[in-house]
Amino acid sequence: MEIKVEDAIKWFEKINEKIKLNKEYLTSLDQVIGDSDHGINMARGFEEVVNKLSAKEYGTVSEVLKDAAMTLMSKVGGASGPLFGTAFLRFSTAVKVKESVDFETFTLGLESALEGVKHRGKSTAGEKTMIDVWSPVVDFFKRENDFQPDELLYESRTAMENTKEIMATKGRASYFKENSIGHIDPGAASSYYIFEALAEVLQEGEK
Amino acid sequence: MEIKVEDAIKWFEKINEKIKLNKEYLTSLDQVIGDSDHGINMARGFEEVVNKLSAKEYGTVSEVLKDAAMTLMSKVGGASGPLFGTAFLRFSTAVKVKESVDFETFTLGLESALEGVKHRGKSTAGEKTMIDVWSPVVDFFKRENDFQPDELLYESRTAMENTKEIMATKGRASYFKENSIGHIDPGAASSYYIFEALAEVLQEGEK
Amino acid sequence: MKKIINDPNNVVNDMINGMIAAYPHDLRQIPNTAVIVRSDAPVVNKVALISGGGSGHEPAHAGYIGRGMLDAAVTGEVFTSPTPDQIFEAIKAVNSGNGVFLIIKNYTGDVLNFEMAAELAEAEDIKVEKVIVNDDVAVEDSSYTIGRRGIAGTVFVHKIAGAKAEKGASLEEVKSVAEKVVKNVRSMGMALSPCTVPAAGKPSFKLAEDEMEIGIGIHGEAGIERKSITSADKIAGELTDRILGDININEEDEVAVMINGLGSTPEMELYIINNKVNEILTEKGIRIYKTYVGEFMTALEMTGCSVSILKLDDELKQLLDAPSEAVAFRS
Amino acid sequence: MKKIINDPNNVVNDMINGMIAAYPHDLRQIPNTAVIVRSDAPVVNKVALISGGGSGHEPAHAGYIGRGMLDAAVTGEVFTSPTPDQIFEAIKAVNSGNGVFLIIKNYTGDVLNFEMAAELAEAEDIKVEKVIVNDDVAVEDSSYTIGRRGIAGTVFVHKIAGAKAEKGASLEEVKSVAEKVVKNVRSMGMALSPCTVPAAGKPSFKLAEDEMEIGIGIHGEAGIERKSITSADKIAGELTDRILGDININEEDEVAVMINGLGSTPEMELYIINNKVNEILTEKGIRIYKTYVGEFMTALEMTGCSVSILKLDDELKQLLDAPSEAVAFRS
Ligand SMILES: Nc1ncnc2c1ncn2[C@@H]1O[C@H](COP(=O)(O)OP(=O)(O)O)[C@@H](O)[C@H]1O
Ligand SMILES: Nc1ncnc2c1ncn2[C@@H]1O[C@H](COP(=O)(O)OP(=O)(O)O)[C@@H](O)[C@H]1O
Ligand SMILES: [Mg+2]
Ligand SMILES: [Mg+2]
Ligand SMILES: [Mg+2]
Ligand SMILES: [Mg+2]
Repeated sequence: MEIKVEDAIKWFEKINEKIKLNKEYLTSLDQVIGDSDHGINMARGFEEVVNKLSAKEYGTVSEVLKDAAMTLMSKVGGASGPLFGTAFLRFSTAVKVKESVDFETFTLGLESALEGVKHRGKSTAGEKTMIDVWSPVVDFFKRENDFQPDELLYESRTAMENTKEIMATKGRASYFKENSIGHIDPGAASSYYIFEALAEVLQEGEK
Repeated sequence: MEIKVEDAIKWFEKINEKIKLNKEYLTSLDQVIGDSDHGINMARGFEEVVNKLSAKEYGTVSEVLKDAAMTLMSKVGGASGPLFGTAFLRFSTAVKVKESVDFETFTLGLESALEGVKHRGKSTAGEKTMIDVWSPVVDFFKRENDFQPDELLYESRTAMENTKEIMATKGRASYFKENSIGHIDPGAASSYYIFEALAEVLQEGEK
Repeated sequence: MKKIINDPNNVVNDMINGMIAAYPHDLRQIPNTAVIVRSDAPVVNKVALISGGGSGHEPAHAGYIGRGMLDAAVTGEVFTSPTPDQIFEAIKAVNSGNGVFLIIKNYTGDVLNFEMAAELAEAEDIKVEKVIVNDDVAVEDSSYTIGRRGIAGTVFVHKIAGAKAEKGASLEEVKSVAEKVVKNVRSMGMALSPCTVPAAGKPSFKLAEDEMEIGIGIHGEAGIERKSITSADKIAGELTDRILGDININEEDEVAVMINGLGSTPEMELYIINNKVNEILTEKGIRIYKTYVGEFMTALEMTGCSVSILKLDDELKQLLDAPSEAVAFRS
Repeated sequence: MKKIINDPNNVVNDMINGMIAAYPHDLRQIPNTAVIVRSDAPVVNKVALISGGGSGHEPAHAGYIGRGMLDAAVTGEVFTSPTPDQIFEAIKAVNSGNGVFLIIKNYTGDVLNFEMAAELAEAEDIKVEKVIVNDDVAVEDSSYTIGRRGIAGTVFVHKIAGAKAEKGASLEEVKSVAEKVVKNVRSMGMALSPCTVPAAGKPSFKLAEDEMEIGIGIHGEAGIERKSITSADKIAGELTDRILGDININEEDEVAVMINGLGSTPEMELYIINNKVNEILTEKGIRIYKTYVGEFMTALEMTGCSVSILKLDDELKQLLDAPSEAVAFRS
């Protein structure tokens, strides 16, 4: 399967639905090891992304990703805004060449997105951040030859749950030190919804 | 029986004990229809009165009453400070003539005290204030020919409890209007302790 | 009771020490009293202004001491009027022979204690005049009861009478402009949650999780109505309407507005209230000359706010604009 | 959640409107942005100062706009850093060609968003410099993590860098004095009770009735220790000792002290804290040049306070004393 413009748009619509549905849950995660705004930030951002995408015609997946990125950058705020913004912007640049995106290019895009987050956040895997979902997901994509929605779901969920075990050293959660252990990272949870949404788009595409 | 200097001092000691014991209760009454300070104010004041009286030798009951009055005036504050201060100051003046005070003179003193409160507070009976204890007590004294501790106790307690039924039109409680009904007036309650203390002094004097 | 205090019976003393420690060049305590004065008191050739009342209303009253406002503040125990002897000490400390002006909020305790102090002063031939501030429209104006309470509008009296005195006005002139302010200022407050007098240890009243009280006093005395919390806009509307229903302010009239936090209300919420108050007044064609938003007359950690509106004329505008070096009110 | 608001998702907007309505002569909003600037921005021949961050810290940051302090404040959603595009709007609005200086508190979100805005500005050839404030000694200073948070000490950076810029200093000079302040200021806070982000509707953390948290951040991020409430003197001692343990301040050194309320703490209690802080410093022979007591950097209605100590030299003293016309900081 290839990701086409409609798929990309559907991806963001699904992310938006999931984030909206889990807005309070995400905020409650941020209540424990942050400042109680992550769900609010993400919901505001992805709502605007969907508004933006629905108001325009797109020729390439890259353009969709770019508009999503710029909207997240200017509507989310906090730490997650520039990080998710950077992720999708790098993604957009990496897949610029083609109208629709095949598995290999998509994998390159994801990898590029991850590098962007790491660079922007001066962070790496194992610090209890969104990277701890993005990084295993990228590894998973690199191991495979084609989209595997079911396994993607499993990998990303596991990765998110594994953030429980990590002690935070980046972002606001780092102030909680040992006390951050035992709690899911909010950004990891929202990243999980991003990949859950992706998995659903892929599943529907397979039918 | 005549009230002697020791009796007057004992009176204030007993008032102090009772007020101290009921400090929280008095404050809680003021919590309902005032500003939560009456017990604190009274306790502070009578504590100082007792300190003052114990540090000096007194020749007349009038002097005792005057020092008590001046101390209340300068230590209680709020509405009750100047009112109780005025009461005992007028009392002091009215009984100036004699070393110790017989029933008749005492009655004149009480009456004078009541007049002082009314004048200072621009108030009268039936407004749900301390006057609603002082006024029936004065009436009671005027009906009798000698000290009657048991009945004094009964009269003053009844008067205090009757303040429940009154709607306040003076002092802070007046802001509560109809809602002040059903609650004992704090200043009436502390006035009751003053007369309860007096009754006990009289009872002990009779033995 | 969660408070950052030492001995609950010593909070006023600790506070005074902390204030003097903070502003040693501006403020001075009269030894062994609860009186704080301008460090350069008595100021020669000037009518001296004294305000005061119970503590717990900070920055009132000591925060308003300074060139252009008060000469002294007398601090009582928490929510308890100071005593006549203390007020008399303040009168003696600031009197330079031009007379002393007392700004009293209309509570039985304050009125009684300040009046008795004035009597003591007069007995020593010190000229004393006073004004009684009663800006709170939540209370019915009745000649039978003590009448309306003095609340945040008192700050305007401090400012304007203070500026008048600073300009060299006589005791009578200061009194007359203070009375003009009192005649032209109205306030009304509301609360979402109570406060706790430290020595009492328990909240002074209770409000349910969804309840507010409209018209409450700054010591937690009863308001007009308890009801479900409504929006900031509705609250602003209710307070403003009640004020405008009580004073004749017409199109083209100029006013000063004060949005006062009672203690725990985030400044953000005060601005949200101001947004609506401003809109209401502007729609009526009333001209807002100046707006003050902040904590001016608090009630410990009560949550809530009050709105005050002062109708201005040229004299009041000029005096409001005059410089003030008070710690809590620089202009 | 008991708040005086309208739509919880619209509090920042309502607040900005209320602020502009309150100070139309001082402040101006850049249309369709969350940027507030000095009404006379851009000021010619002056380095422009921008601060900002999440809302909920009022009077920070817009209250510090005015001659002698900031040129603009960028307001994010509650406790959420503003976005690069908004910050970029502020940069463009205040830039007069002498360069723009960004004052950033050290939180990942603030740093990222301000840095991205700086990149946008540089792409348009606007000279931008920045300082990152990290005064909170409650957080270990580690090169591995984001490091210390910026809290109330930031207000000293606004004041001093602002005064420097007002005197006509270059962008590099402003940056250098701002860095000097950052090097010399330390803070630490504590809380008794949490606050609620309006759109979240629930308190950001819980503390038991007898519990306090030492070292807490201004968004409710974890502190050093939760323990039973102690006396104000002990709290003041703990905060002060921790600060003095982190910076070399010796006998005869001069300092400025800021006792900052986090939102719901009565001013009375702040003065009680100041009383002890003053005593501790004075006992050590440290000279207190100036003390600030009030709400400078709040966390909505959190109950608690922070202590900040700034070590001064002649330049810093002079700049601290320089006039400021900021709405919330007049000197
Ligand atoms: N340096 C970083 N690198 C990668 N991700 C980070 C970094 N700092 C924070 N994050 C992510 O951002 C999330 C918090 O986002 P959010 O709550 O929206 O912002 P803020 O922390 O500014 O309130 C964290 O849960 C974490 O996943
Ligand atoms: N005008 C008045 N005349 C007589 N008694 C009054 C008057 N006003 C108030 N009081 C009495 O004072 C009591 C309140 O005293 P207190 O709580 O110490 O002072 P405050 O009301 O200033 O806080 C009331 O309960 C009432 O009995
Ligand atoms: Mg967050
Ligand atoms: Mg009382
Ligand atoms: Mg009282
Ligand atoms: Mg945030």
